[in-house]
This record gives sequence, C-alpha cells and structure tokens, in this order.
Amino acid sequence: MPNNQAIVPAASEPAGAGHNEHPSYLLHHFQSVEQQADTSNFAMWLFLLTEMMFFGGLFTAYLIYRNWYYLAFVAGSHQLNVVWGTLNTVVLICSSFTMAMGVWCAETRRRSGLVLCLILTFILGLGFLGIKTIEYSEKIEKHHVPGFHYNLSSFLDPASDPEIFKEYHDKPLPLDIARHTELYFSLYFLMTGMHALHMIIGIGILGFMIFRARAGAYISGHVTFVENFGLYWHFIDIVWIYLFALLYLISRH
Amino acid sequence: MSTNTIVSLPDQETARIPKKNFLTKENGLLSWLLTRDHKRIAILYLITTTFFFIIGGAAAALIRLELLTPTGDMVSSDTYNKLFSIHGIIMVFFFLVPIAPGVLGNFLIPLMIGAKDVALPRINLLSWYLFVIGGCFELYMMIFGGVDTGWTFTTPLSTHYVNSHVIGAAMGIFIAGFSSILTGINFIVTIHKMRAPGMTWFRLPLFIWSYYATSIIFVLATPVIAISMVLIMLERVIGIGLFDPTKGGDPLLFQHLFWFYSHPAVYVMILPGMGIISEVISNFSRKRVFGYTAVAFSSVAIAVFSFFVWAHHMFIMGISTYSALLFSLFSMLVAIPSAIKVFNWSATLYKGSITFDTPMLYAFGFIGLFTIGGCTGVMLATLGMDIHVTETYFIVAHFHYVMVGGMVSAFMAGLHFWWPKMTGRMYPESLGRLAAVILFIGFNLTFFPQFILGYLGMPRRYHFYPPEFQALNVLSTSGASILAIGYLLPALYLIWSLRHGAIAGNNPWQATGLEWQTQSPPLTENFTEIPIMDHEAYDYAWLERQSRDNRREEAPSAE
Amino acid sequence: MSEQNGHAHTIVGPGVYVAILFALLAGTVLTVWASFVDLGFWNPIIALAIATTKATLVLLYFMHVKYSTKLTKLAIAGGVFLFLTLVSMTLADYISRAWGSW
Amino acid sequence: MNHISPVIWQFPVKWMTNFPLFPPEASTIAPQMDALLFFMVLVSLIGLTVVVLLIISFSILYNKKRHPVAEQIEGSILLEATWTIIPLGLFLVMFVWGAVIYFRVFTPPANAMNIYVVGKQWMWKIEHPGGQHEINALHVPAGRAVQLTLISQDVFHSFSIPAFRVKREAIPGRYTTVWFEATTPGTYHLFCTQYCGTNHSQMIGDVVVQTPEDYRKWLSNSTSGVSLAQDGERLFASLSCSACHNARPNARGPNLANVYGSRLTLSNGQTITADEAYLRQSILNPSQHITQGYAPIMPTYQGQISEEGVIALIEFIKNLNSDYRIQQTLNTTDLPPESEGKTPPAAQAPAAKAHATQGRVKK
Repeated sequence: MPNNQAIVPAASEPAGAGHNEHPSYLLHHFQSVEQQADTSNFAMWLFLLTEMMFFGGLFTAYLIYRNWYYLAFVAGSHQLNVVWGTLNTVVLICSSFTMAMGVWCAETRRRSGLVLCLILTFILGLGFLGIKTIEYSEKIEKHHVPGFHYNLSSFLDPASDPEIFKEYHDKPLPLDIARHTELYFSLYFLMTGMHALHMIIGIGILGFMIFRARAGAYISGHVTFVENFGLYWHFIDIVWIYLFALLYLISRH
Repeated sequence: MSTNTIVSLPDQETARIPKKNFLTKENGLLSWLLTRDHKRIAILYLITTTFFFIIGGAAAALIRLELLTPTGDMVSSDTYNKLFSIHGIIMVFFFLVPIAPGVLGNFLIPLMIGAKDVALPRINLLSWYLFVIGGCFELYMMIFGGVDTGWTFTTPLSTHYVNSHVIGAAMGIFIAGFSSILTGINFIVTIHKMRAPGMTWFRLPLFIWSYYATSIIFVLATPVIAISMVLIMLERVIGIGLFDPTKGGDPLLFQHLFWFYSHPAVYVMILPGMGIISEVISNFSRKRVFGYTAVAFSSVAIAVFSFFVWAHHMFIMGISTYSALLFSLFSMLVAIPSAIKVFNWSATLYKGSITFDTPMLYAFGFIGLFTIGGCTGVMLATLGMDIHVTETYFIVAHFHYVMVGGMVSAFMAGLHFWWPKMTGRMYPESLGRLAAVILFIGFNLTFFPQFILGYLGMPRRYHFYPPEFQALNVLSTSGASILAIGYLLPALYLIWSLRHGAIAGNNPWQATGLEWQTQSPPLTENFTEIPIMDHEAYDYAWLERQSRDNRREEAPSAE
Repeated sequence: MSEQNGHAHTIVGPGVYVAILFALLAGTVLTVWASFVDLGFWNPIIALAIATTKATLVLLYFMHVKYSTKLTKLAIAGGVFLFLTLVSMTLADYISRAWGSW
Repeated sequence: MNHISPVIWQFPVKWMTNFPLFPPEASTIAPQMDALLFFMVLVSLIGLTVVVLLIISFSILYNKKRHPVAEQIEGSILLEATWTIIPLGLFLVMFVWGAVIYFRVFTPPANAMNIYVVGKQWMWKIEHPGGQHEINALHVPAGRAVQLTLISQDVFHSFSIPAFRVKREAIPGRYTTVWFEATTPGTYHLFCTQYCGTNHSQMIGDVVVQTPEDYRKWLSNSTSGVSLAQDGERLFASLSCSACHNARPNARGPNLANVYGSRLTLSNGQTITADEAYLRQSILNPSQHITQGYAPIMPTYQGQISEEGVIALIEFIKNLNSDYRIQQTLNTTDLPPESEGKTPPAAQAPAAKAHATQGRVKK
C-alpha cells in the first residue's frame, strides 16, 4: 500500500439510490446505506462511552485507595509479574493490530485476509486470557484472592516469598498496612476481571465472525459489523493499557 | 365547555379508525413480544410501567395508612422498612426513570422527527426485555422476603448489616440500568441520524430537545450505578472490602458513585416532563414557545450541570467542607435553567389564545408544583439550610413535588395529549379535567404538610413518630386517598375510551408537530412517505395555511 | 439525515497500522523501563502520560477517530470530560478533607 | 358535644392542643437558620406569586373567547437575561448565606466542651468527659458551647436535634464533629435521621438542656466515679502502651505528653495536627502516619478496642500535660506502686469533676 489513506465511498452504490434497489442489508427504516453505517457507528461509540464510565467508577476507587494506602499498593503491585504483564500488553497490542488489519481487509474486500486476521486476533485474545489464567492461578495459590482466606504472609514476612523477595527486597510491612493489600487485590481482580469478561465476550463474537467470514460475509462493502467490533476490541486494548500502567507499574524500583 | 376547546373531531357518524394501523397490522401475542415497532414497544412499556406503578402505589398507600398513628400498629418495623424500600426502588427505577422515555419517548421521537422507526429497533426491543427481566428480579425479591435498605442502598448497611434480598434487588437495578443505557443510545442516535429532510436542530420540537438531554444522562450516568451495584453485590458475596470501614474501605465512596448516577437520574425523570409541558403549553395557547432557543439550551444545560452536583446529597455525611462549597454552588447553577423554563412557559401564554383542556390543566399544575419543588430544592442545596432539613420529611416533600407533582403531572398531560394519537380515540374531556383538579388538590394536601413536618424535624423513613406530628400526618394521609382517586379515575376512563371514546381523527388538537400529520393511530411505518419539514416548530400559521389548502383541494381522504 | 457531510469513508491502510503497532510496542517498552527508574513523584505521571499517548494513538488510528466526523470527536471529548469529572470531583472531596479540621 | 364518642373526640382535642407548626428555637444557631429560611421562603413565595399571577392573568386576558387569534412572539433576549440574572443573583446570596451558616455549624469555637457520641444499631451512647454515660439522652448546660464528636460503631447514623437546627452523621471509622450552644432549658427531641436498619425509628431520645446549676447537679449525681481520662489511663496501662510511650530517652514510641493539638512532623516529611481523628488513626492504623524518628513498630489495635475504649484513650492523651501519669502507669505495670505525690491534671477528685469537665477541652 503505497498510499495508506485511500478515500473510497463506503457503500457499493451511489448515495441517494432509489428505494427499490437497495441492498439486502439495508434495514427498512433507513434511507441509505451511509445513514445506516453512520448510525451504527455512532451508536457503537456511545456504547463505548458508557463502557468508559463503567470503568470510571473502578478507576475512581483505585485512585482514592492508592492515595490512601500507597505502601500497600506498592507491595501488592510487586506481587504481579511484570514479565507476564508486559507480554500480555504486547499480545493485546498485536491483537489490536491484527483486528485493525482485519477491518482493512474487509473494507478492501479481501476474504482470505479477513479470515486470517480474525483468526490471528482470536488466537492472540485466547493467548491473553491464557496468560491471565497463569497469573490468576499464582494469586490463588498464594491466597491473594480477597474474601477467600486472604493470606498476608507475603507482606508481613516477605522472605517467605523468595521469588518476589529476591527481586525487590521488600521490607516487612506492619500489619495495619499489610491488611490494606487486600484492597489492592480487590481492585486488581475487579478491574482485570471486568476487562477479562469483556475479552471473553469479544472472543465469543470473534468466533462467530470467523465462522461468518469463512462463509463470505463482510466483504460486500457492508462492513459495519466488523468495524464496530473493531472499535470494541480496540477499546478493550485501551483499558488494558491503563490497567497495565496503574496496576503493574506502581513502583518497580 | 366544548366551545372552549380546540378539538376538531371528525364527524363521529362517518369517521372510522383507519383499518391499517400499527395496532391492527399483526395480531397475536407473539407479534407483540417480537415486535420491532417503536410504537408497539411504547405500548408494552405503558403496560409494564403501569403494573409497577400499581405495586409502588400500593406500597405507598400502606405506608401512609401506617403513618396515620404515631405508634406503628399496622405493620411491624421490618415490614414498614420493606414497604418504603419497595416503594422507592420500584417507583424510581421501574416507574419514574423508564416511564417517560419508554412510553412517550419511544412512541413520539420517530414520529416527531419524521422517521420510520428508531435507529436501532432490535436494541429497542431488547431494552424493553432487559427492563422486564430487571423488574422480574425485583418481583422475585419482593415475593421472597423483600429488601429493607431503602432505595439508596447505603453502605455498610446494605452490604454488611441487613439479611434481606439486597443482591436480587441490586441485580434488578443493574439489568434495568442497561435497559436505560440502550434506550439512551437509541434516542441520541435516532435524533442525530434519522431526522426527516429539512428537520434542522432548531426546527425540532422542544420535546425532542429535552429527550436528547435525558438520553445524554442515560448514556453517561447509568454505567456508574451499574458498577456501584456490581460492587454492592461483590461486597456482599465475597467481601471485597471497598466499602467496608473495617478493611480500610470508605463507605462514603459508594455514595459518591451512587449519587453520580442518582442525582442526574432525577433530571432523567423531570426533563422529559419539561419537554411534554413545552408541547402542551404551546399547543393550547396556539403560540410558539416563548424563547425557543433559551428553552432548548436550558434542557441541555440542565443535563450538563446535573453531572456536577451529586455530592449535595452528602453535605452532612462527612465530605470535605470545601468540596461541599463547590457542589452547593453548582447545585445553585442547575436551578437557573429550570427557572428560565418556568418563566418562558409563563410568557408563552402572553397574547396566546388559551383553552383549558385536560393536558393544559395538568401543565398548569406542573408549573405550580414544579416551582414549589424547585424552590425547596434550592433551599436544600443551600449548605446551611441543608443541615436542618436534609433527611427529614422536607426532603420527602421536595422530591415528591418534583417527581410526582412535576413528572407524573407532566406525564398525565402527555398521556392525555397524545392519547388520541396512540389509540385513535378521545378520552372524556370533563372527566379528564375533574381528574386533573382532584390530582392537584390531593397532591398538595398530601405533600404540603410534609414540608412543615420536615421543618419540625420529623425524620424520613420513620415507622414510629412523636405524637405531636400526628395531625399533619393525618392530613397527609387523607390527601393521599384523594390522590389515589385522582390516579384511579384516569385509569378507568382511559380504558373506557379505548372502546367508547370519540374518534379522534388525525389532528384533534390542531397541533403542528409532524406526529399529527399522519393518521391516528399511525401506520407501522409512521408515514406513507417521509415528510419534509419546511417550517419552524410550532408554526401555527403554517398549519392554518395547510388546512386551508386541504379544504380548497377538498380531497375526500388525503391520506 | 442531517450530518451527512464527509460521506466518503476513509480507509486507513496497513502502512499506518504497522507504524502505530511499532509505536505502541515502543511505548510499552518505554513505560516498563521508566517504572524501574526511581523518578519519585514523576513515576506515576510518566506512566500515565505514556499510557495516554498509547491510548490516543489507538483512538486516532486504529479506531479511525482522526478520520471521523466532528460528531464522533465531540462525543468522545464529552465522554472523556465526564470521566475526568467523575474522577477529579470525587478525588477533590478526598483530598480536601485533610485541609482543615472541621 | 355529648353525642360524640369521647374516644373519637379525644383525637381532635389532642391534636388541636398539641399541634406545632414551627419547631422551638433552642440554640444560638437556630434563629440564624430560621432567618435564612424566612428569606428563602420569601423569595420563593415572590417567585411563585409572580408565576401564578402571570398564568392566571394571561389565562383570563388571553383565553380563547376573549382573544381568539394568538399573536406570535418569538422571544426576548432582554427578558431572558432578566430572568437569568435575577435568580442567579438571589441564588448566589442564598449560597453565600448558607455557606456561612454551614461553616459556623461545623466549626466549633475554641472553648467548646466536648461530648462524645457513639451511634450503634439502634441506640445513642453518650460519653461525657467526666465519666457520665447516657443512652439515648443528652444532658447539656444552657449558655455553653458544646461540641459533639460523633462516631458510629456499625452503619451510618445521623444525630439530629431539630430544636437546635443541628444535625450530623455519625460515620463508621471516622470522627465527625458538630457544635451548638443551647439557649433555653427544656427537653427536646433527638432523632437518628439516617436510615440505619430495622429499628431506625426507635433510635430516638431526649436532649435535656439544663441551667448551669442543674447541669452541675446532674453531673455529680450521675457520675460513674471514673472519668473518661481515668478509664483511658487504665486501658493505657492494660494494653501496655507505656512499654513504648514512656517518655524515657530511649523510648521506642514518641512521648505523648502535650501531643494533643501540636503539629507533628511525619516520617514522610508532612506535618499534621494531632487532633482526635489523628489520635484515633494512630491507635488503629499506626503505620499510616509515623512520627519522624520512630520506626513503624506499633501494632494495630483494630478490632481489639471498642469505640468507647478509643474515646477513653484519646481523652486520656488529650489530658496528658506531663509525663507524670505515664510514669504512674509504668509503675502500676512493672514497678511497685508509689504513693501519689501531687494531684495529676487528668485525675482529680470526683468532687472537682465538674471543673475538670470544663477544662477538658484544651486548645
């Protein structure tokens, strides 16, 4: 692609085409394909805004407690594996890229490219969840899940947790500070859990899309569904970019 | 009285309800349950919200009966608490919030802007189903023991100290919240993208402007209550500790999140009412709304400001006094656009040609009651006064003046005004006026004594109360029984009118909106062909010109 | 059917996407590296600044906001503004609680 | 009226004879609050009258019979500006006026006497510094500024005295304060106004305002014999606080004498005033704010001391003018007791308790 910003009309037919000859995917209450595409695109954006406000409540809680219990948050953050976190960020960014490529393939009507991109996105999404599962199971092993026999020993006595201790040489936390690491992990599980839930929903839809794309859908010029799903997928990516910065990288030095 | 009215009914001998309309298009339960027609969905909403209104109203009746005597001798304290919790939850989340957007918004927005349907019809149906599912959770919760947290779910009471069905109730609100979000998205997109040719922003009816403002709140505020309900549920199930002071959490954070939705939500309730009132006042004074742009922008201003005032519910709850200052100031500012609206409506009457049909009577009632509700709202937003009157019956009286006196009056006005459009038949006019007057009297008798009670210091949500408050409480309860008649009467005659009402014709009120330019009840596609808007909103001269043209052409059935 | 201006649909090509991908990966490396350096007060600010830059890139190019209508841009700006309102006005309460002993 | 059943008749008689429409004004803040109310009611009435008069007069002048054809009027920027700016001005006046009263209610004067209030489901526990405990009742002297320090043991409660126009929430985990100066002796309602569970409406009581002499009498009659500070001293000893906070040169904890009300420098460089809230935090979450020069070694007492215990400890620390009492607690714990040489400031003879109460709140 020498020129990466080609401007082509989105619809397969000129605007203002007669009512009788509209394509099958044009719903009855719309006047034109553009109107329909615009509408669903804008609706998707509004939906993403509600998603943003949904996470907004969690971010607010996070910022308050981080300010209150900074030391506990640092200690809690040291429990997260920055390698896994970085890897997951890379995986998610790549999946965002393949998704964007998928949208481009759909727009330029490349069926096999579209299917390939969707499958790659699907695999990367699963990879992200796989890594997340590894991380979660580490937390479960150490009893760092709030509400389920939450265990403070990694914070009261860091040496009992040699892997982490080797890296950060954390000082033992007093009990009253160590107790607040539970809030950190509550927020960690809430935020990443909500994020993972969105991923799972996204992967489900991706599976459906792969199935349909193999049957030849989305390359007729009517790419609204792919585009909107792309928006959703990128939004999840953005959320993760912030989660990574806030949860993993509090204080690593 | 009929000389007074502007109703121009067709000749009742020959007139018929059009055979082809959205009600008759398909038959059978499934055709309703799977419909994507915004008008049918509106009817579904009307039925379900009325159902919830009956439940909430029955709870209210029991509460008022209980408060006849200072000693709680009818129900136990526990039952009393469950009653007012049910009353609050049902009335707020399942009646006041969905009613105006769900019923009138769904029915009218596409008609008013000249569209065939809302932008996302399937999502529209989904949002009704979510509403019903949420409602089922509340019903389940009620049948299997109820919830006694009040509708505000104050932590840590709701998370750690009550054993009632908080999770069910929160789940219901969570799901119903998504119904609101989807409705909001649908309306915004519809208003942006589906307007008929020539329908510019400043030709939109003010109804559309206020629903647009409402939808902004729906879209941006509702997710925050969704997350706070999720947090309540998780706190109860596994004890995440965010709202638990013994784990270092802050229970006040819940209130921040809760009121971030729930304060804008009261504007969700009142803004559609303002839109309805603008339509009604304009029509029955045969005059364009005074200061159209000011009224339009004040709707948006209310929606925007409503996001900056939430902590005025927490002035004595230990928020910082400095941020209390900020929130109080913003609360004052949000009162300004409301005042602008009231004055503009009054000025609309000037040199009009006024008739006093039922919707207009309700509209007058709305203006009076809303002004009282608004003024007392300013008192509550004033920091010092809030200390004394918050958490008392003063609050109860204030928000009932805005919600019931304001919103429900407006909704009744709208329901009567558009009833002929929805059903094709007129309601009985004199009964309608009677009901409007009864409602006004009953309402004031019920809630005005509560202002006095509140200033005397009677706390809200009290089962027992000091005996010296009894006289005012008896007054309030007697008013409530009049109010009940005021609600029952319209329910009866509106149902009666479905069969026996006079045939309304397309435009009984001689109103200018596009919704009146199509048949009543409308076709499923709303219009035989998409109308072209070639005049300003509320252009009564255009209407006269058009009817003159029609008469000259003397086409027997223009439709 | 208003706001039908700008009706040509812009297709962003792979070149841009690849460039953005590498920018995002570079940002990730940078932010991880920065977190291991002790910058005191600046650490969280830099982490958030990098995250915001990355998010903006995703928004503008992957999500095509750069080529979107004014309406979309306005809606996003409004949403972000309200998000910041929620966070900042709530935090304002928590921060100013400590200002005086009332 | 003989034919009316006396049973029914008693109700109207009772209502008519006992039918308040306005609460009594029994504190110094009440007339100020009422003045603001009257101002706002007046403004509201004027506004309402204007609107109603407009509607009625237009309805008469321009009804369809009299005025069959409407005249279209677009609007008027001048009018819009008028009814934007006038309400704005009025609202700003209300805002400033209300803010002044708000700050007045929530800013206790320096010489206020302090009473602790602990809310729990469903009762109010009042702790006077002299050791008098009350449940669902509050005795206060007239003509004296009284500060309430409130806290809740479980859920949000709200301490409301309508006759004083004063109300404040009792919050779990944090102190809130409010103050008033009662003016008229009498008995007034005390309500919990924040919904707090099943028996919310029974979390009520009486506020008894007494003349200073009566109040003194009441204080001496209802004393438990041990002041709050003495209670705190016992707790201080039994929790072995003096093991570290013992004012010796090599002590592991900071010296607590005269610490109340002073500015402390923390280990992270911040300075903080040691008020009740700070002292409470330091007992329950000691590592949150470490005084400069000390290690974070103090254990947390969260869950080990009741709210009343914390209050007693705070009251003890507030009254520590010298190291003397701490030495005494040391003596009681690990040294044989000595005879008291002089009367320590915090533990005076019960007869002098009333005086002690008045001198309890220091600045």
